[in-house]
Amino acid sequence: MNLSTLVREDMHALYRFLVLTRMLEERLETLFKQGHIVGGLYRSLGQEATAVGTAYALQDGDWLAPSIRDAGALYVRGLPPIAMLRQYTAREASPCAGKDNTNHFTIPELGLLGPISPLGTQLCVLNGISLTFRQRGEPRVCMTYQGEGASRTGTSHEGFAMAAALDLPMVIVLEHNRWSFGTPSYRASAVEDWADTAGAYGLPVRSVDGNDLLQVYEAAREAVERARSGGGPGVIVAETYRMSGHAQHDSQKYIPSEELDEWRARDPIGRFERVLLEDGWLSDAGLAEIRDDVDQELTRAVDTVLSEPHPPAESSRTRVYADPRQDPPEPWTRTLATESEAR
Amino acid sequence: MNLSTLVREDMHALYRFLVLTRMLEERLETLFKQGHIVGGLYRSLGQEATAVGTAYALQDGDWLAPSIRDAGALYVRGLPPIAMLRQYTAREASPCAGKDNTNHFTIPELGLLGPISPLGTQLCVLNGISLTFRQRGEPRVCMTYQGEGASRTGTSHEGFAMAAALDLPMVIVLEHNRWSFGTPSYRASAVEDWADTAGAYGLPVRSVDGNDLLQVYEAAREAVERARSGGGPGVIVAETYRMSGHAQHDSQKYIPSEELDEWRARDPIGRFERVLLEDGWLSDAGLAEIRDDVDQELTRAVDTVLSEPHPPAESSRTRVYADPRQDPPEPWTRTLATESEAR
Amino acid sequence: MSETTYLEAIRDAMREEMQRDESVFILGEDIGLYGGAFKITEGFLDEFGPDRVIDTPISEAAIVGAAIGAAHMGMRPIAEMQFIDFIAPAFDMIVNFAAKSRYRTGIGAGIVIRGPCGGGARSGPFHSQNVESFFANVPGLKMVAPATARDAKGLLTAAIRDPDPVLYFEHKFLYRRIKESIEPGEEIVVPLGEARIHRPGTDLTIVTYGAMVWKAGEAADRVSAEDGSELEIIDLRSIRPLDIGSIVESVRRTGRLLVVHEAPKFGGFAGEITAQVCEEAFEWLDAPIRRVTAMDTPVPYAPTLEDRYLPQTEDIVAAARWLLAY
Amino acid sequence: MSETTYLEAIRDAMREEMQRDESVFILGEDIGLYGGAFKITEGFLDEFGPDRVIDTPISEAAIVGAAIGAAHMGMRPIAEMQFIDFIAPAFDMIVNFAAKSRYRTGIGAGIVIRGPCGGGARSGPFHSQNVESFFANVPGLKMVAPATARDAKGLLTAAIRDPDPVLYFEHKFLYRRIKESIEPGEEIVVPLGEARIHRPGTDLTIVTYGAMVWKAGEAADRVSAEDGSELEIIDLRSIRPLDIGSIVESVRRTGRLLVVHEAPKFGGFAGEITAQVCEEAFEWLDAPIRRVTAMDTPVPYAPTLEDRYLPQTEDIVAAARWLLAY
Ligand SMILES: Cc1ncc(C[n+]2csc(CCOP(=O)(O)OP(=O)(O)O)c2C)c(N)n1
Ligand SMILES: Cc1ncc(C[n+]2csc(CCOP(=O)(O)OP(=O)(O)O)c2C)c(N)n1
Ligand SMILES: [Mg+2]
Ligand SMILES: [Mg+2]
Repeated sequence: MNLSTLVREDMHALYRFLVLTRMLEERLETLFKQGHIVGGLYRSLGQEATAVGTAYALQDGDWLAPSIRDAGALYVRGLPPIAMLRQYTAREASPCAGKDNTNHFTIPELGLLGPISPLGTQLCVLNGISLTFRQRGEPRVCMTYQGEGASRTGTSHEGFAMAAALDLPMVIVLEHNRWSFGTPSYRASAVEDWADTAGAYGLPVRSVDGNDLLQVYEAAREAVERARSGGGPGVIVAETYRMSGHAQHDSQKYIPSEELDEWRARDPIGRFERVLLEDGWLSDAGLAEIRDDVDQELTRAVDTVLSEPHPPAESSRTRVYADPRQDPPEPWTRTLATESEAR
Repeated sequence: MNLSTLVREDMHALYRFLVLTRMLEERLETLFKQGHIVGGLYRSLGQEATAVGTAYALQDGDWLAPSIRDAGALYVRGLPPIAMLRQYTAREASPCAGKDNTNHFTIPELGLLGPISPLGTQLCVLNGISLTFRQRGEPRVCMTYQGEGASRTGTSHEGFAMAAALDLPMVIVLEHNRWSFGTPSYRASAVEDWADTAGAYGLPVRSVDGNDLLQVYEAAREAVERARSGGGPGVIVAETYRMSGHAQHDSQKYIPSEELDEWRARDPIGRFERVLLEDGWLSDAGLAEIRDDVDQELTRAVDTVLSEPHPPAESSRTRVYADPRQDPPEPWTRTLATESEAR
Repeated sequence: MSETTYLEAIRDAMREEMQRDESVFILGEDIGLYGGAFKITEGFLDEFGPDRVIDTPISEAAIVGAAIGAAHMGMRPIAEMQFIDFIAPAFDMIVNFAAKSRYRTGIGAGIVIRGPCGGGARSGPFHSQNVESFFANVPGLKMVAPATARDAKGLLTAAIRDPDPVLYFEHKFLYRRIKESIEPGEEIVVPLGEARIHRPGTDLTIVTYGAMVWKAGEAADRVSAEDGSELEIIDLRSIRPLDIGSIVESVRRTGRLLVVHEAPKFGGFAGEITAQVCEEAFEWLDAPIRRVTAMDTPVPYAPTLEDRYLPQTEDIVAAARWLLAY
Repeated sequence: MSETTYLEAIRDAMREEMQRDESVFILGEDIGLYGGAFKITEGFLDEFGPDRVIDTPISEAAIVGAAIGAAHMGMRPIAEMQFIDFIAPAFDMIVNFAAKSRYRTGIGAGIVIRGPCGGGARSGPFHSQNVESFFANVPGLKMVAPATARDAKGLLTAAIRDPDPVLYFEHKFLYRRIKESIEPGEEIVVPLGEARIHRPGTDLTIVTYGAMVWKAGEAADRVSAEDGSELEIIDLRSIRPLDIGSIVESVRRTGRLLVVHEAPKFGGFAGEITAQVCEEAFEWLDAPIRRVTAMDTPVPYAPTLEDRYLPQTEDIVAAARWLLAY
């Protein structure tokens, strides 16, 4: 494995991103239970290494389009954790100004393309971004993610096929986490080795242990470099496991507990901690210091966010079109009310 | 190759289907030039063996869903050639009663599910038919076709994946004929070996020379038997070539003439004739007799069809819903006209 | 008599039809092992087995396609969209295959496509839409949208038995909020295409459907209590076929029409109702036909925004007063 | 001055915008090597190269998706649907991604999706549809449908420059039948949302768009010659935004409105026009608003059937006379 480029700062940063991802989601769970989050809440528990490791292989100017379970990738790309808290709690200052939730935001300055709910769409849109890189002759790369469930959508297929046909600088990470909502992947498909799916597009593919941060990083780096140097798209299959329910409301009771136990033993954060300790990158105290630091940052962030306002009702009708004059007017029934008050 | 089941009558019948397919299309071309066909006209020139050979592996009670270039399969399933002439010339007695054209008809008695224009849809619908076979415990099989171009549609992907996930008794023939409309398949995809596409679904696959009737038949028989005995879906990749333009209006001038010459030498009818002659199934005179017989049948059929009426205008508003009372009324402007005439 | 929620009524309609008729089956995402995103099909897998309660891949087009094929063979499939928003990837299959099948070939596609629609549940732009207008201009389809538990059961039963493709829009906001007395096992069939007078009245006709029936009801109560005017509420139940006869009859009595729906205004289904009433009751109109609808934007996530986006009881009250004063 | 067909006007708009602005490019099926199913992009591959004239797989969702992504980066993509009917597989991408992008994230999707629509060419149920109503209820989209060669050029130029997603419906029946004098290289920009008075009149307003403008014209000529009444024809050009101001101004003058479109009636766009006029010009109406449209069926193939299906000049004449006599 060629990790020669990773230095001590990288190892610390990677660890920080892992624990940030997990601890922030724990905060979100609390906020959800407290009623501060009224929409769906999705966790990436157990899959943090895939998101963090792949995104770490990108550079400034690259673009990344996360699936719902790739929160870690967003922090690697520079998303301030507070933005995620604002987004879920529908604050006016959230990336979507309260108009959409979860990680559905697009932030050009960070090279982030948000997903929308209909699965598979985002891959197709990211193709267009990477196409522009090629049209402009810029050595920039796009990376995106896809659950194995989402890979069954027609839209996802068209996205893979288009990336391949146009030979775009794309890295597509297929996250095989064994479940799609309440259905095990073996039940909703006959695929045995998900790496075979790349064959349908004539794309190079590499399978990795998605819970092994450094293995993930290495595969991503290889694919990113190939794409950057004009070698076209590549697929990474990350073998991992969804350790939480599909969303907050899902008790996960349909999952055999042995399966959970088995995968708990492969927890990506625990495994990376052992690497850090064994290879002397960090001491136990060093690990704790990072965790504490993240914890304090999150406490401050949560306090700040909860004191911030929700978007004003009037903003519900703005930003439909580029020209504000084309946005819809206040409904006539409300203008009536205002008029009669004025009288 | 296990062809032990094919006897002399089969060999004669197969030859007849091949020449019927080609000669009927030649008649259609003439009818088109004479203005009797006002809609699109698609040929299967050079691909007749794939359609005929695969369909011949089915039994009564099976269903077949052809793509636009599988006319031969329809005759094998028992479609009277005159039905095709009626359909293209929009006769009242056509399978679609003039409401749709080309091979867009569904004829349950023959086990025929017609395509619609949006590619990929038909495969998904055929899945439902094979699902019903399984639900009812009937050992019946479905077969369908797909151009390599169509295989890039999301809908087609969902169809493949659903067939695989539900383990349906389906045989899917991927016709790699090098072109999709005016675009060569290497230009619109990065796939090198189309057999690899089956991997995306975990399906067994077999590639054949689509211009070799007996090879096609043998592969189809194997896949049909597997499906019939509960072995689930299978894919056949038929390597062939579209020897005509996409449709009548397409001059095909974008196709390199060497490519056409190369494939003309592999003409499936000529090749099958050589087999018939060399293996003593038929003499030159026997071949000629079959061709003459088909020619006469077609002459009679064309004469009949051209004397038949087009559908009456009033029928344009019928059959939208099962209950005729729910069909739309005559437009008010036409009722007005009738009323004022009546006055 | 037991109290049955709107959600239970949907479940009962399916279960009872599946018990009555072997050819009825369900397919969709997470409906079997998991019992459905809203637990509507909980227990179905055990009761009916995996060949009649089919967990599919995430493939809405293939789900609807398989339903069409099974219907061609005489089965009566129910295709669940996890949220009705996800009908969009199946649009081609519905509009081009299902809707046109009978007309083109003589072979119908008697399928039901059902799924949770509508806002108010803080579900954001992709889990809150109302999609009827996407399909309103497509001959061959039928569409229903129940407002009550009895209608939820009766329309679904009728839809399952109908030989044509029916889109069944169940409003997620009503799932557990609406209850009604329904005898267990009681067979209810609400014929498609028959509207229901939800509240009789003499001064103004409100035509609406789905969750808005209840907001219209609140508005009518307020106007009655505060102003003494009586609003008649017609709950369409079926969007297509449209029971224009009942609407026209009412408008000819009241002389005033307000159309209320939850989808945005521009290009929404209120236009069709307006046009038909204009054609058939123009001389009886004492005031312009007006609309109360959601705003012409996507459905926003934040409660402050969604509340402003959605048509509210006060909007209906204001519109009714404006029309009555006209 | 040279005579430019409607089809050439579309070609010229794209070519000239591509020459003017490097960020304009086209993607679609068979548009490069083959030059497009209707040869609209013939010669483009040679002139602009494969990075600006992109032959794609048969993947309408991916085509529109790629256009959206490129637009996010500041490009101005034009996505061709080989026939507008094939917009159906891209429905999800258009309605859920393109239309809602700006509202949700602040980042717009300034793309053009264009393709041949409409009947009369004997192309059967899947190559003849009019799809505007599928998208009419989707905030965030714009839609245009030119009737003349100048407008074909001017609306396409404006659509390409527009920062929002625009669906551009070109009527295949007009491709080679309509000609107009346009100076080669003449820059024409027809602002989106501005209707055009195709024929001034005093007695009745006809609102229409696309190919029906010409049938309305024929009808108006006949009614003028035979009855002496003058019909005013408003060619919408833009379906959304809708120039309701021009419509209302005309209806207030004539007192009578006939809406004509080629799509089927039920749930068609005429409903929206009717509703808005009802809201804004009710007091000026001397007769009910009426519609002339195609029948509520799929588009049939046989000429006998298609002719019956489509709204014809005689229908418009009959409707106009009915309204004038009202
Ligand atoms: C087109 C579409 N259909 C259905 C859904 C509802 N849905 C959301 S997530 C999900 C499961 C996704 O599974 P997978 O892709 O494996 O991702 P994972 O949740 O395992 O990370 C489903 C069915 C959707 N978002 N989009
Ligand atoms: C969804 C969709 N998009 C576009 C078309 C237009 N179209 C019809 S046939 C065709 C090419 C098909 O190529 P292929 O599948 O390889 O079949 P072949 O013609 O080679 O037999 C295209 C683009 C269509 N029918 N459906
Ligand atoms: Mg998964
Ligand atoms: Mg092909």
